[in-house]
Amino acid sequence: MTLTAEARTLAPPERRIAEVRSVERIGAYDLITARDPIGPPDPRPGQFYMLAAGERWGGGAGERPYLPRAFSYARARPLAGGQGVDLQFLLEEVGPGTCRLGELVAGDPLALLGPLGIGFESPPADRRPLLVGGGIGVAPLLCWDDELRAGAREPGVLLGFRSAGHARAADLFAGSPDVSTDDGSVGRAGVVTEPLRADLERDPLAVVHACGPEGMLDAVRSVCGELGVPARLALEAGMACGYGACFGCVVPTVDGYARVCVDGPVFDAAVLA
Amino acid sequence: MTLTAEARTLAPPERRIAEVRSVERIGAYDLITARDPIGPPDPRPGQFYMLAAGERWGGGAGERPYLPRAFSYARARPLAGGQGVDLQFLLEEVGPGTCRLGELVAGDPLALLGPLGIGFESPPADRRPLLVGGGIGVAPLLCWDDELRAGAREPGVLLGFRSAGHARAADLFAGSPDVSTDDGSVGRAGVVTEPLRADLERDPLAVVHACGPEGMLDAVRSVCGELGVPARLALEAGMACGYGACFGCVVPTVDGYARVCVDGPVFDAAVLA
Amino acid sequence: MRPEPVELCGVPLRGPILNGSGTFDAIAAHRAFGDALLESFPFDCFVSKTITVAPRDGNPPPRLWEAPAGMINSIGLPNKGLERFLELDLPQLATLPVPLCVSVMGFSHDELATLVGAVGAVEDIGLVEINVSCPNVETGTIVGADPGETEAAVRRLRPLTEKPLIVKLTPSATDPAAVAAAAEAAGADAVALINTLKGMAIDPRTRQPSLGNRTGGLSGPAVRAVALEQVAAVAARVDIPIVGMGGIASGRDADDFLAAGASVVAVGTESFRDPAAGRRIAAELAAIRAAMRDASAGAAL
Amino acid sequence: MRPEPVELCGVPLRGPILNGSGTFDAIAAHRAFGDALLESFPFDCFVSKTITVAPRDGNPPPRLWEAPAGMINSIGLPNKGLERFLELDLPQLATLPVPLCVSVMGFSHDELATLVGAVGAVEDIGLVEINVSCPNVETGTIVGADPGETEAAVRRLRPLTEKPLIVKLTPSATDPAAVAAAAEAAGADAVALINTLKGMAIDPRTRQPSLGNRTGGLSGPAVRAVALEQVAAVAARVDIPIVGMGGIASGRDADDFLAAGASVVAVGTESFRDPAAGRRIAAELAAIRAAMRDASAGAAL
Ligand SMILES: Cc1cc2nc3c(=O)[nH]c(=O)nc-3n(C[C@H](O)[C@H](O)[C@H](O)COP(=O)(O)OP(=O)(O)OC[C@H]3O[C@@H](n4cnc5c(N)ncnc54)[C@H](O)[C@@H]3O)c2cc1C
Ligand SMILES: Cc1cc2nc3c(=O)[nH]c(=O)nc-3n(C[C@H](O)[C@H](O)[C@H](O)COP(=O)(O)OP(=O)(O)OC[C@H]3O[C@@H](n4cnc5c(N)ncnc54)[C@H](O)[C@@H]3O)c2cc1C
Ligand SMILES: Cc1cc2nc3c(=O)[nH]c(=O)nc-3n(C[C@H](O)[C@H](O)[C@H](O)COP(=O)(O)O)c2cc1C
Ligand SMILES: Cc1cc2nc3c(=O)[nH]c(=O)nc-3n(C[C@H](O)[C@H](O)[C@H](O)COP(=O)(O)O)c2cc1C
Ligand code: FES
Ligand code: FES
Repeated sequence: MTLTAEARTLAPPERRIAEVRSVERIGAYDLITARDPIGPPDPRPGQFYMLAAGERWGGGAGERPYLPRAFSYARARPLAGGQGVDLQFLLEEVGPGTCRLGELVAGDPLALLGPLGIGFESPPADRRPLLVGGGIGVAPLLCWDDELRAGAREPGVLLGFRSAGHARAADLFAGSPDVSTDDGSVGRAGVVTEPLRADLERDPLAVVHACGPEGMLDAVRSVCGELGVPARLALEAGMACGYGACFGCVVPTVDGYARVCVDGPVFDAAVLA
Repeated sequence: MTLTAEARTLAPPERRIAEVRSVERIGAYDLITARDPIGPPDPRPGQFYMLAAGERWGGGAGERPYLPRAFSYARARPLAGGQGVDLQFLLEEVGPGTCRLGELVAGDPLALLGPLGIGFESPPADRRPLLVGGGIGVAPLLCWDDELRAGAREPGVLLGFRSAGHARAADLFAGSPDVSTDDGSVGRAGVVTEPLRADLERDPLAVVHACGPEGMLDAVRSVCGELGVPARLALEAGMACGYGACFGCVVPTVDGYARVCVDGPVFDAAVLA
Repeated sequence: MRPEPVELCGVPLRGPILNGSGTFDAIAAHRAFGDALLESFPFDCFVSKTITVAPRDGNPPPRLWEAPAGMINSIGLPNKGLERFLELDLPQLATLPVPLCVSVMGFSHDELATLVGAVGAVEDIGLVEINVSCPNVETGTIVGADPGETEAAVRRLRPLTEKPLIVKLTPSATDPAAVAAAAEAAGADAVALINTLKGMAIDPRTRQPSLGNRTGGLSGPAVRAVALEQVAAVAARVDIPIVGMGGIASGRDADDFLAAGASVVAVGTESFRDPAAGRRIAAELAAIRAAMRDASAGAAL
Repeated sequence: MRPEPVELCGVPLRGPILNGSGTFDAIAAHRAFGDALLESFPFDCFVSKTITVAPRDGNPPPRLWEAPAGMINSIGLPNKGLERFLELDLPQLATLPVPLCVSVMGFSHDELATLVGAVGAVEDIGLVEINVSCPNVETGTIVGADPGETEAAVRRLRPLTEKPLIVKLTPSATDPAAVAAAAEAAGADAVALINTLKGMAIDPRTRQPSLGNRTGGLSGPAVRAVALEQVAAVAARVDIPIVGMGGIASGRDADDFLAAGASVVAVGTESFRDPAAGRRIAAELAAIRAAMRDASAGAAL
């Protein structure tokens, strides 16, 4: 497994067709498993793929979808023989693209491009890794948690969800993550940044890796900033291409706009404006 | 069964959803059977319906289809209770619309509007009905043949096809139609207008009802014109709406352009320019 | 669920959904659907297809070509001509359950004057739409593309009728808002936009233009973004009401046009897919409006 | 299957497929795909995104909104500015396996002169594209919308470089063919069209424009019919080669543009869906051409 300074595994330079192996309902989410025959076996946690149904991508609500959609891979299982990989994606159905993907069944073709972007850097030796996920943002933390455990760096995992149905995604983690729900139906009642603050106040010698809705990431940033804890945030932005071609997916940073798809999606909180 | 001067059964003024009961492969064609819950039980042979897949109509080749597609009904079986009907359509897959419809399976929703247009008038008592069909053009002749037989006016039926695969559609007819194929693989070798001429020369006291490709209909017209036999032709034209709204589906007639969808699709050969 | 009644240039409408001129033939639809059409008429105001002084056959077929999320047409304004429209069609259109707007196009100021004078005098007609924009007819494009020409044309017509005058703009103007402002200055009571975008398709089998008239007009969801931009630009320049159209296929789309500055909306190509589209869109729009009211009521607490 | 080599304004290309300016960043793509990108480079000529004299941040996000069969963008020409482009980007672009065309835009005739003078002097640059879809800060109007302004701009630039000048037209001109003719008269070696159509979208959650810049440009298959019509109209008016683009997503589409009068074609939005789209389209086009040759050979027998 390569651990370059830039945590990026290169993608083949074309969209290819993977085969859907299964689509499982996990509470409020869909877990899609697809076999990518020629893709690299070792995407980096935090990297993402651009996905589209291999057939009938379009003709949904409002004559959409048209563009592919970006999804962090949740887990990757290399195929025997060193080439190809079974990829897992955790989806929340929020519009025509995710709804079409949620319709897929085993055997259907899935068009994909990736892995794309820069994933999570391995944490410095002197800081314990802490993973903070909100809602569908837990997806990239699954493989990151697996990898850190495999490297004997078992991280703390704090997850927040809207409700019990969404919290079902916590069961996918290897350990027993700390779960909060807005409605208190599972785990503690409240937002995930409360246990985060408590945890960091107990021991600030940590590095936070967070992914989730904008509001949550802002809260994580301010807590970490306040306590002087470095934070790596996996961001989202509307994307057309996923590989730097359209300049559409920008976020403001200390030195101007950066493209989430090629300069991220994982950013050091310190560089974000 | 109403036999108004204008052979037209009125359509409900909106697109509705029928349920696909089965899709059968008949040689080179697809036979779709769909349950129309609220449509009139008695469409007139020669009338047509505008069809679209109830879901994912679009996203095919060239980001099409978008508009619904016109199809003659091949057979109609009224449901017990006087309302609703099982409709059959015979399809040839030639582009994104027909290919999408060919993908449908039992249980899928089928959006339809109809019955539309003017069908075949019953033949005058003093002339024997003769049905002439070419390729997919046999579709409207199926129900017309059934109805004439039921009314003890058993028609002569002459059918022409490209090949044996297409000629399988002849098996759908009640009697034993006279079949020609271009390649001679089934029935006589040659075009259907040869047996037509022979038949009419034997006994010109007939009325021809024809549907098929443009070239065939032109040939039928000239044979009938030459022998002074009246001919009713079921025409095709590119359509957007099927109910007279767009003025797109015109054919030239002796008094200017007529709309195939509301003034036809069945026209007396004598009025066509 | 029905939307609230509205007023368009003083004419009360039971709701905000019109048809786009030339996209619904109520007389032909009555032949296909019978009186059921009138019992659930899909529009709140009926706009006739564009009428000219002399009868027109329209363009040679093929007149239609499907495009991604839309279609191209080169119909060419076939119509009976003013006289036979008034004699044969008007009596039937007058029986519709909604107000009637008649669309006219002239190939000269005199022709336009004749048309507006004639339809302007008919009691059963509620509004008059002046089509300065049909991309299939040379002069239509020219007049509507130029603010000066549009202003001159409308000034000449304004005194000829008491009825509200709606000017249907052409999207091929470099600055549609300037043309709209000119129409307003000349006394137009409303503007309608957009008309179809000039387009062409190639028939792969011949490598020649698919349409009999070579070029045609693009319509449907494909043009919606262009239409919304022009409606917003016009709304920023004029105070008269705007009839917004261009690819509207849902209540969501209709509300987008109202948010962009339209007072009412028109449905065209979507009616080809479903003759009841206008009614469905009205219901969806009413539901969206109700949800908005509840939300703001909630916020107010 | 590869298409035959072609020449564009005297520059030999291995095939007829360019990228649309601003729709492919070869440097970013190399970061994502590595050298595999260069081994199977999707285009036969690489067009840079539009460069301006001063650096530009571009527009505030959101910059993208999906539309039926297309998308709207308000990117806003972010770029390093002339100096840093020449210093940092050009050396990398010069290593691409295909000729390089640099697109420039100025906010005054002087800025344009500076840009064309500078890039026109660089050996590694094969062609220069002038993007005239920009407001002239002196006159306020869109240069490319007016034949006179376009002619004046190109006349001023023509003597400044030996390299072929391609004028990228704006579709918001009422008569794009007149603008193309003006560019030809002023010495342009080719014209490229279409650029994106002005468009807008509304965010249903806010009922405000979705894009940070309020309006943007529509691209993708939705605009193809409009592009084909403009290409055919321009081809009827000028003798210089045409770079045709607008919604090309297949070899079939590319051949439609060639049939309409384009000499070569460019792929934009489709590359967002697949970075290898240019290569796939080239292969499909080659297959169509081969089939045509066989057909006509058969006919000749
Ligand atoms: C790097 C990255 C990783 C991601 N990982 C995941 C993941 O692992 N799992 C997951 O479920 N999601 C993930 N997402 C989010 C996912 O890409 C979006 O949920 C998806 O694109 C939504 O598409 P849609 O068609 O279903 O919904 P859309 O209709 O596209 O709506 C989604 C949002 O887009 C906006 N929107 C609405 N209409 C339009 C329009 N016409 N054009 C553009 N935007 C519109 C609205 O803000 C809406 O809330 C990720 C995104 C990024 C950038
Ligand atoms: C009254 C009537 C009854 C009919 N009955 C039957 C029937 O019973 N069974 C049956 O199989 N068919 C029937 N048809 C024909 C059927 O409607 C067409 O085959 C169907 O519309 C083809 O759609 P498509 O998308 O599959 O093919 P298209 O891609 O639409 O191609 C079909 C033809 O349309 C043209 N075409 C190609 N591209 C386009 C484009 N972009 N836009 C517009 N046209 C294009 C070409 O001429 C092509 O040959 C009937 C037609 C009419 C008018
Ligand atoms: C087949 C067809 C015919 C049309 N005829 C006319 C017409 O006669 N007069 C007119 O002003 N607009 C005409 N239009 C334009 C429409 O009224 C409308 O402005 C345009 O189609 C955009 O709306 P839509 O996308 O909802 O169809 C026609 C449009 C179509 C598709
Ligand atoms: C995201 C995006 C950015 C673009 N940037 C530029 C640009 O910088 N300069 C330019 O001349 N055209 C630009 N264009 C226009 C394209 O080059 C092309 O003319 C247009 O998109 C139509 O082609 P398409 O439909 O294949 O995308 C841009 C288009 C898009 C979608
Ligand atoms: S998504 Fe296109 S540049 Fe990031
Ligand atoms: S299909 Fe629209 S008028 Fe006949």
